[in-house]
Amino acid sequence: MKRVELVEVWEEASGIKAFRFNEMLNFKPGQFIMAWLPGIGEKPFSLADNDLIVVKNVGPFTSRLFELKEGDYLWIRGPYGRGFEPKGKHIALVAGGIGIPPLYALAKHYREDFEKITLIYGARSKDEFATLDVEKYVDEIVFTTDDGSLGIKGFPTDVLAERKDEFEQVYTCGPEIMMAKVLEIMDFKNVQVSAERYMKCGIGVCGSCALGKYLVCKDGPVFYGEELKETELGKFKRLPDGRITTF
Amino acid sequence: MKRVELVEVWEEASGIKAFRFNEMLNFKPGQFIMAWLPGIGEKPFSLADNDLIVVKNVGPFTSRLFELKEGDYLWIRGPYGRGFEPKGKHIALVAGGIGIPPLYALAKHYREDFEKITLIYGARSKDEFATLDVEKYVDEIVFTTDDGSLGIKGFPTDVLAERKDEFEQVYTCGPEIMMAKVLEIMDFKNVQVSAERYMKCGIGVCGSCALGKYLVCKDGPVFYGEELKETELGKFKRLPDGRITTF
Amino acid sequence: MLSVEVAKLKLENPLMIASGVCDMTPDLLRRAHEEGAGAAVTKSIGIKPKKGYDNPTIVELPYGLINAMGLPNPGWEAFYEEFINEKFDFPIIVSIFGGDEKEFAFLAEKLSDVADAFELNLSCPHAKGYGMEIGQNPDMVYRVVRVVKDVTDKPVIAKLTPNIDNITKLGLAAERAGADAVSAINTLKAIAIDIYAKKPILSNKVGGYSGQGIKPIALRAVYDLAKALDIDIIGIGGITTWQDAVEFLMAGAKALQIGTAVSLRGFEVFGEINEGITRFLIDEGYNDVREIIGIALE
Amino acid sequence: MLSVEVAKLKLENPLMIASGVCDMTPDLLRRAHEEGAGAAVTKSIGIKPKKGYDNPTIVELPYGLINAMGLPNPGWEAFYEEFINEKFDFPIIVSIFGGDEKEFAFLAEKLSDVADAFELNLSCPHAKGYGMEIGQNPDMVYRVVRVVKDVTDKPVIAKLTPNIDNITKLGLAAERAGADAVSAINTLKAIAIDIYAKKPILSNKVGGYSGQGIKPIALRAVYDLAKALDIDIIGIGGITTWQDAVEFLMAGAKALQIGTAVSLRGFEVFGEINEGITRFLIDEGYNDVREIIGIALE
Repeated sequence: MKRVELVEVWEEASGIKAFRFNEMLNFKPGQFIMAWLPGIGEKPFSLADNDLIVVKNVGPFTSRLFELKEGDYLWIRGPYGRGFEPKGKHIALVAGGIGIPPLYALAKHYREDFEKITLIYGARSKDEFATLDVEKYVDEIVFTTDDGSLGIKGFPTDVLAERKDEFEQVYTCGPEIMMAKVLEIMDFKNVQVSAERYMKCGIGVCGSCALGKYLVCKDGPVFYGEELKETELGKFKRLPDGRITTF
Repeated sequence: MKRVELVEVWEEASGIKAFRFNEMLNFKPGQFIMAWLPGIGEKPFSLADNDLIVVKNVGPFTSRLFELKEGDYLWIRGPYGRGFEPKGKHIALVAGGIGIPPLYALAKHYREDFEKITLIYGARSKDEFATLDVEKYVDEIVFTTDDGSLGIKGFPTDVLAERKDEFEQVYTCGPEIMMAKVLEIMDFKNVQVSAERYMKCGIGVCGSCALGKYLVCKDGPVFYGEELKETELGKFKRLPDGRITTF
Repeated sequence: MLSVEVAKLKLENPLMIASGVCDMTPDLLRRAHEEGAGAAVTKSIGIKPKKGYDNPTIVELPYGLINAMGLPNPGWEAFYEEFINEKFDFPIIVSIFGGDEKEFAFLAEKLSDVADAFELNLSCPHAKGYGMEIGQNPDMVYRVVRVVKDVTDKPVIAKLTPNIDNITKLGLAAERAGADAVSAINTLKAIAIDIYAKKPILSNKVGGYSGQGIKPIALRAVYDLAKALDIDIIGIGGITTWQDAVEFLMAGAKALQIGTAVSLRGFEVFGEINEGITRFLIDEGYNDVREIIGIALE
Repeated sequence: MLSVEVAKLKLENPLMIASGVCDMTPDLLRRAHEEGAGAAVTKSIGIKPKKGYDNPTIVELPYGLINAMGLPNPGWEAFYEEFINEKFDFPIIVSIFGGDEKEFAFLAEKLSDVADAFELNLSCPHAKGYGMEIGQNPDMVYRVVRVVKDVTDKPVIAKLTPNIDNITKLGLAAERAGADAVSAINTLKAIAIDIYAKKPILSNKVGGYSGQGIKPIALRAVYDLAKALDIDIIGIGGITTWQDAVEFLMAGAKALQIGTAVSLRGFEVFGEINEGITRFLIDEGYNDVREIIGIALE
């Protein structure tokens, strides 16, 4: 557990803030940290950069996080987990909503490994895109919105379904239903998925984040499509108490 | 605690055996190891070489050790403590009885650091000299015996007293009375002494081996003459229970 | 060479995955077995679903972990429904916990069809015990084991706490009550404070300490128990390397549970430890792991 | 900035050298003080000279030590004779041990002239306790503290064992009996086996575990005691770095004893920890170490 100071905090999109801290972590895109606010709680966040998390306000913890200003402290541990592996020349990043941070990190840190990066990024409406400076690291951006307020009206998977043959590898992060759709479109091949499950320890002890025979915190969060074929991804997940629940 | 196998065992002198084991320790001449015989006991021994101890049979532990043959096991930990520091060009090694092993190690391992090494080595009689192949590493050997059966009849300190101006540094190990005499002759200057005290832990916990404000196991066993000026060396020592006793 | 029989269960090897570690689902239990565990202990199951404590629930130390998960579990019904449809080709030991002997008996009765054996997690606070745990009271240990033995034919393992003056009195109570084995040790009472937050790190403030740092204490518990008891002993506590495993076997453990090391070294730890034990046995001239069990007690 | 008053003793800083560690002689106690200890606790003194157990008396672990020294000490008479002629410019806390309350009272009376305070080492087997230690029985703790308080005006510190279900009951017993402070924790029951010798390493077979590995347990003991007691608490157990020291202070310890770390890091450890605490206090905006004592208890 390490205390870090917030050196930059800004609103990146509606209900989405970015927090930059004074510690350059040695990380692999796709890896996450656990962030602790003493007295409040501790949650996992994908790293968007060595020193950056991008957070959507979704509950009590993030509400308190959103109150923090530059100069305030955050406690972190990590980075943890398995990150993305750069593969393919022309690749697609398929992001849904707040699934963007690890894909941003991938584009920025592995830019040189690819010939062409196409970002397909969907959100509900135009003010919900946390694009940061992603345009510097990708060659093409296709926005989709549920309400048609920006880009194509529809889902990122609509775009992927149409253009899938262009891409040698697809990297995806976002709502599980979307990622399941990506896997279906790609027939589980040439896909790397950043999965999410309820996470307690973050280090492979408690097993809360079970996904098939894997632990999201240790074996993931990034999985190859093939690994997920036999798992419940897109079908069910577990509550914090371990009971099965559907989406 | 590491198990080692004895690869060579030989009688080096009357009542003195040498034990070579199958592990080359990284050591500094003057350092010691703790040797354990399960069910019997554990005692400290100065290293004569990376893989060698030379032992005088003085009690129950060494009696059992003397029964061991090549192929038998010994358990060791260490090396521990502060070793000798090579200083001076013409040096004297003043050895009394079973004080020879660390001085042998010094001659062998620091040969190149010195221009001339004079070994002054005393024992009770001629069959008690554990010389090993020390003649290869020293330039001059002066033997003394209590009974005159070899070399000069008398003590090594008699020789030192006469020739002390020849030596830029004197290294000594042997009976405490002899080492106290060496310190007196040299006025505590230019002397390195390998001291001995009753030792339990060997690693600076129990304090059994107190010598002045020092611990023989950690601050020593090698001390500079000056450090010993204020201590009880040659005056008294402590029993295993901590009570003071004279020599 | 490695097969053992412990608490009437036949195991391919002496290793088990410990309760509460990567054992939330049938798939994870199977993975532990595939990677080399001879048996698996499930997460501790109680009467009602329980989501456990809020995060932070874990503190990483250089030589172990402190956790306060709060016994998250789906409750016996959901657990039963999920496990009754599963087949396993290795023993499944179901860990159960309750607030008194009646709850333990209830759970053992309901879950006997999905359990090859039960491990009793006695770490719950004792309702009438002023903050004491059930497992810290030899009489309660006796009563819980007794009632569970009465309602099930499955072997019963009592998991003992080290937070006690003398663990053998707990072991003797379990033995008198008819336990088939004891497992020792559960975690040690511990805490960690963040000096910059100036607060305990865990949301529950205090927690249980596991991992390498508790190994010498766990080994002592096993050694003392093995001297005092006739029933089988399952060693737990900081077993990380094959050398650790051999130490526990020599101290009298017939089987071993691995927990924290799975987090540190991955599921591969089971295979590595089994390999190490096998190599050791061969090098030292033994034909069977049972030859070294308790050898250091003489 | 670092001075504290604990058990009615005024200390330049909160650090003490723990009993049994490099404290055989007046010269060693002085060296600990020169290197930065605010006070020194002597080796534990008993009725008769005692040479202790045969070697091996210590096992080195990656995260601590297991020792079974067997309370070597010169006996009260030789100790008195040596110490009555010595002058110290820092508090000397004389550790005493006995087999029953009468021995403790005898020792405290005889040694009052050479002690600025007494620490009661309650780790001896209790004569009537079937292998239990005096310190594991709250009634015995009460009686020993009581009789010692009766015969001496010097402050009395009861050193508590962690080998108990709940250390606060020992602390409360000591407090009720009039102890000026408790120190916690003594070592934990442990063992180490050499897998090639197939035997326990220590000549006494079992021993007491100290060092970094026990820090989370010791910190918990201090935290629990600080919540329950009004008298001063002296923290002991694996304190190795200044961060450890700060954790113990925040958990409610008014002073700290350093033992195993002296072996690991040399006598310099006292100066390093004092420096670290000072730097921390300045960086975090405190003026006095007392401001952080118990701050994590809220």
